[in-house]
Amino acid sequence: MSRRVPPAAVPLRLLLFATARTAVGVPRLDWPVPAEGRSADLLLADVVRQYPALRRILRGSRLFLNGEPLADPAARVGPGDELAVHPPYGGG
Amino acid sequence: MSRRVPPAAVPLRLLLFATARTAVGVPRLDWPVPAEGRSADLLLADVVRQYPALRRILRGSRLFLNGEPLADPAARVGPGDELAVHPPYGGG
Amino acid sequence: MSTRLSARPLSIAAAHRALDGPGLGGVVVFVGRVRPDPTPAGPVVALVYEAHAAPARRALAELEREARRRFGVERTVAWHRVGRVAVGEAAVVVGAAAAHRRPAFQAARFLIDELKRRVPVWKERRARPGRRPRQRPSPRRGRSAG
Amino acid sequence: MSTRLSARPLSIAAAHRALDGPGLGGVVVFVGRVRPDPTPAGPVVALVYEAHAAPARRALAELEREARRRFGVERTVAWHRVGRVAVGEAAVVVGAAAAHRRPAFQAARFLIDELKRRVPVWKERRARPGRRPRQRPSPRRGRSAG
Repeated sequence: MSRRVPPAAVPLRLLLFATARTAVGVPRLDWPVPAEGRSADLLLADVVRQYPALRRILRGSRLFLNGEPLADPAARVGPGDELAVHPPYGGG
Repeated sequence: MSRRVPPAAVPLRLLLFATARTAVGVPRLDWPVPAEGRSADLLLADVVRQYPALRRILRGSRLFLNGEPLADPAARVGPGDELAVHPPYGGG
Repeated sequence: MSTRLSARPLSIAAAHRALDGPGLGGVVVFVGRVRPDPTPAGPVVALVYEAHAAPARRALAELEREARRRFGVERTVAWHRVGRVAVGEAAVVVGAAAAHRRPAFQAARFLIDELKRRVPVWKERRARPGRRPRQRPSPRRGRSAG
Repeated sequence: MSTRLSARPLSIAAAHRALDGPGLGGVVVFVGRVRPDPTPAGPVVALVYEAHAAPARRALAELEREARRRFGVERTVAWHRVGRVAVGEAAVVVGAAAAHRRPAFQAARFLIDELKRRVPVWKERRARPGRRPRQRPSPRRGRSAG
């Protein structure tokens, strides 16, 4: 498991769409994150440990941080951030 | 000039569209035609003698006989027929 | 299947209704409007369309049959105005509906391209409202609409 | 330029109005309607669309800018429904207007193709009215509309 740090009072908000929502069961999760932040991929690894069905979904998904595409999955995310999981789009 | 035959009581109707109409000045002409008929190209040659401006138009036009495309310009046309001159189309 | 050669305004809403039907998930409509193109006598204010009516209707119907056969679309529209059509008004409306979008796009494009090639319709430009100063037949490659 | 992500029905007439303008001789509108595709629980009666709203709006606006830049069209429409959309209703309306038809066709085709690839919208199928028997997320290549 990861090193233990006290979570910040303000969590990170995880937005889960379509198959990601189905895998987790809810459309959003408030996820604890240390005040100094954590890399997005490590944070999602924590989420996957709790929701294993999400692992396969994440492989085909794009990530958005605060509404913008997150090119680097190792980027640091922190309290108050909104991290969205976008499975393949299905509009139209 | 062509050989003289008495025209039938019923003429051929010539329909003139777009530039063909402009060249002749009217949208239709009732043209005398022998009772036994006459080939379309010879008949149109008669028309061109009277309306020389039509010559150039005819070169770029299609002919329709009684509403159907006339593939063979030497086909025989006769009294009561409707021969239409279709310059290049300009719909849309 | 809906062909029309009409002296009255073409209803775009009616075209969409004619293309509606169960399972028709993809609908494409093309509208060709009269443009105020410049002429020596001022901008075009209207086009006057004339048609050789019976062959024009047959050509429209044949285009629709061919579009259905080639692209598998289920419903089509091929409508053309005749008479005076003011700037901004629709001179032509074509469209196609199918389960999916690709054949609908292909068929709509086919219908307007081939309509211009094959349907005996001609236009004259009018540069001033209500008047007919002199004959201005449509040039060979005239395209003041669509 | 007109983007819309709307829980209310999309008006096709409004799309055509948004594409109207002086000199715009060629207008192409694509409508994607919900199809009653078969499912194990019976035919689809509705699709429920969800969107990640802010990025979806931005993606629609970016598509329009790109369509204008690439094809030189003057007006565009890129509208998508969210929420429950019944069979037969329009889930998506895109369109483009230009002086001539070719760029209008190209831009409309580009808008719907790229909308499907780039805009964060997802659908779930509903096979029975009003009920939500179990989660049926949109499959990777699901295309019950358009």
